[in-house]
Amino acid sequence: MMESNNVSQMKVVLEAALLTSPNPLSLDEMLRLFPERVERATLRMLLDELKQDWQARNLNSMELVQVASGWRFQALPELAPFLSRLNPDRPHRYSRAAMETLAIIAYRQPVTRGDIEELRGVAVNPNTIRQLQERDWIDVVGQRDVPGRPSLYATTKTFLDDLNLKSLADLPEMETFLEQPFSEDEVILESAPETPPQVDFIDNSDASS
Amino acid sequence: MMESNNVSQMKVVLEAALLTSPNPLSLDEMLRLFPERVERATLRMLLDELKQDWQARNLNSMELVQVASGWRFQALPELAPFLSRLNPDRPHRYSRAAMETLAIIAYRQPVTRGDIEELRGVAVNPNTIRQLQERDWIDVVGQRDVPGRPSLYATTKTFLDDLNLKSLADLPEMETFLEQPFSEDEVILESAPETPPQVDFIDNSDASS
Amino acid sequence: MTVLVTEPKSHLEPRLHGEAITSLPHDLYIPPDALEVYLDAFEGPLDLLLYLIRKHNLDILDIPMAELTRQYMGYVEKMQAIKLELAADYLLMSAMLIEIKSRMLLPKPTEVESEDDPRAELVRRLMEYEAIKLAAQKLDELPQVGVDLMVANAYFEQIVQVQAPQVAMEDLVAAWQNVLKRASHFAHHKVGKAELSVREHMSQILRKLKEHNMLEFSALFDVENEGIPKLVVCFLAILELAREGLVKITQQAAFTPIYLQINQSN
Repeated sequence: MMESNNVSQMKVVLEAALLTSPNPLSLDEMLRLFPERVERATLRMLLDELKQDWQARNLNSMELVQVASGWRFQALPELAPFLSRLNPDRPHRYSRAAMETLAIIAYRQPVTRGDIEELRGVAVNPNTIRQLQERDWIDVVGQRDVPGRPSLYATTKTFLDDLNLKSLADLPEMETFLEQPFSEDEVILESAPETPPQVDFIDNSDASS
Repeated sequence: MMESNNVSQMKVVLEAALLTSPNPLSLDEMLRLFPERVERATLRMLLDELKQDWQARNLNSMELVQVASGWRFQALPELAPFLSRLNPDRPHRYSRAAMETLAIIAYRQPVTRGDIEELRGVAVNPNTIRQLQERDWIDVVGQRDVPGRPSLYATTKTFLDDLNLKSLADLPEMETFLEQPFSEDEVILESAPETPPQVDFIDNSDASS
Repeated sequence: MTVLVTEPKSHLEPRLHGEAITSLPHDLYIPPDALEVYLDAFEGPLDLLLYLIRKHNLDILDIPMAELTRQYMGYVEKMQAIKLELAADYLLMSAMLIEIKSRMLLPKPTEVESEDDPRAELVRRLMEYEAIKLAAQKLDELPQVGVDLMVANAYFEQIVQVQAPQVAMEDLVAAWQNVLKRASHFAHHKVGKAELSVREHMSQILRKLKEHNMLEFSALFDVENEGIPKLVVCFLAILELAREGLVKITQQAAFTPIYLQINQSN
């Protein structure tokens, strides 16, 4: 079978080998495909031809490329968005810190990082802010006019869209903690340092301007 | 991009997905490739077209086939001798004991280990069962409701896929000694002395096929 | 006998008219060292019985039990010395064969004649095993993925589509509740619907100012499309922004336009 049309048949074997191999094939590996001795130059020529054959294909899906460890067929980059839909990695969840940061920005916007830190009582990881910005759920709407001019964050339209809200007013009302009587707070306030806690962080910070 | 030439573009995406997926793709999976809604009938039509496109290729290397769990591209069988030269450490064939165990599970499923032992007349090596389970060719589908609640084994979709079968109905037909099943013992045994039936079951069954 | 040793455990070998089987000894004599190899070729007593039946051209439907038992026992005796663990299954079969043979020797009452042939169960098992054995051979002849079939497995660049986490309203509310619970230790906020929409407007106004730098006060109100409540909220937002020092409100003279701009004074 390989006799009559040797070179074409070799190309067919090469194509099948490259399409069925999950790893790039080196020239040495490809030489192993054939019982008879094949020159490396011949192989290179066949690979080039194969590459061109696929490029010349009308409505093509794959390309033959040379990478570090050899040659491989790969899907055209523009198809990746489709192919990636096959195996979406499981959506993960935001960390508690990210969710709380988001909640503060949603309910108290516009706020600075300092505001968030004050409310949560811990430093805000810059990655958390970046994560939410990359999602296009928050953005910077200005700077507060205090030393350092910290960015003011607010939620975006995308945030509303993604949570299926028409406006922030659709967020559940959250008055619960006002309901809570002072009783337990007082105890805590007593134990707080002498510097009284910043009651309303926003009001507080503007006092200077 | 998908607008102008929707169907051709879908075929390109399908081709890329099928050429890059190590597992057969089900219709449902393929539907996931496309952001827009696609009818299953459309998909089937495209797959048939794709199959024909490849068959029509001059000097072809691969074929699109349908197996139990979906569709896949595979190298034309006649190329296997070349391709197998690439990976000397291919999955080996199984021992006769393993193949007989597999055959019993395939043809008589669901069966317990006891069923297999009774049929083969020898104890089943637990390794044989494990070997087939590890290959994902058989699995436990339940327990028989008898003392000890022995596991019931059945073959998997992977088994069908790996043997290039669409369903259990595609298994080679089981041949028996005689044309008709040997259930009415009396009749046959009575007639036996007079005209000895042709015992050579192998020749017999060949003749019928 | 070296033929036996090199003979693979072929799936085809039990075929009576096949070559594999003819190389087996025609009599019962097997050198002890070869016996092990020989027995390995059998998958158990049923397999051995099938071999004997076909080797001696016995009629499976009318098995001469005396002959078959004699043949079978001959192998088993030789076997016993070497492969004791294997012999258990084989011994069981010996007992069964002898039992069948002895039952057949008993005089049968005529009326029961057609009822139970003692061999029936053995024949049934032999036939069923034979069928499976043949099926196993056929299965083994099917092309297998990885051996005879190579499936496509080309590469594609998996753009790790960073699947954004899903956030449900409840998650957000729960997070906010957490914040409030903790913040309640040192602060008391009134957070209500009205205030929230004020804050939303504050963000919106800041966005507009960021874009336009300076805007006329009236430009912030969409009087035609928004109802009174919204206009009020917008106004409150402007006041709040001013109070928080986020915007600067200027007016050159009385009754002249009021301008808002982001507070950038230092």
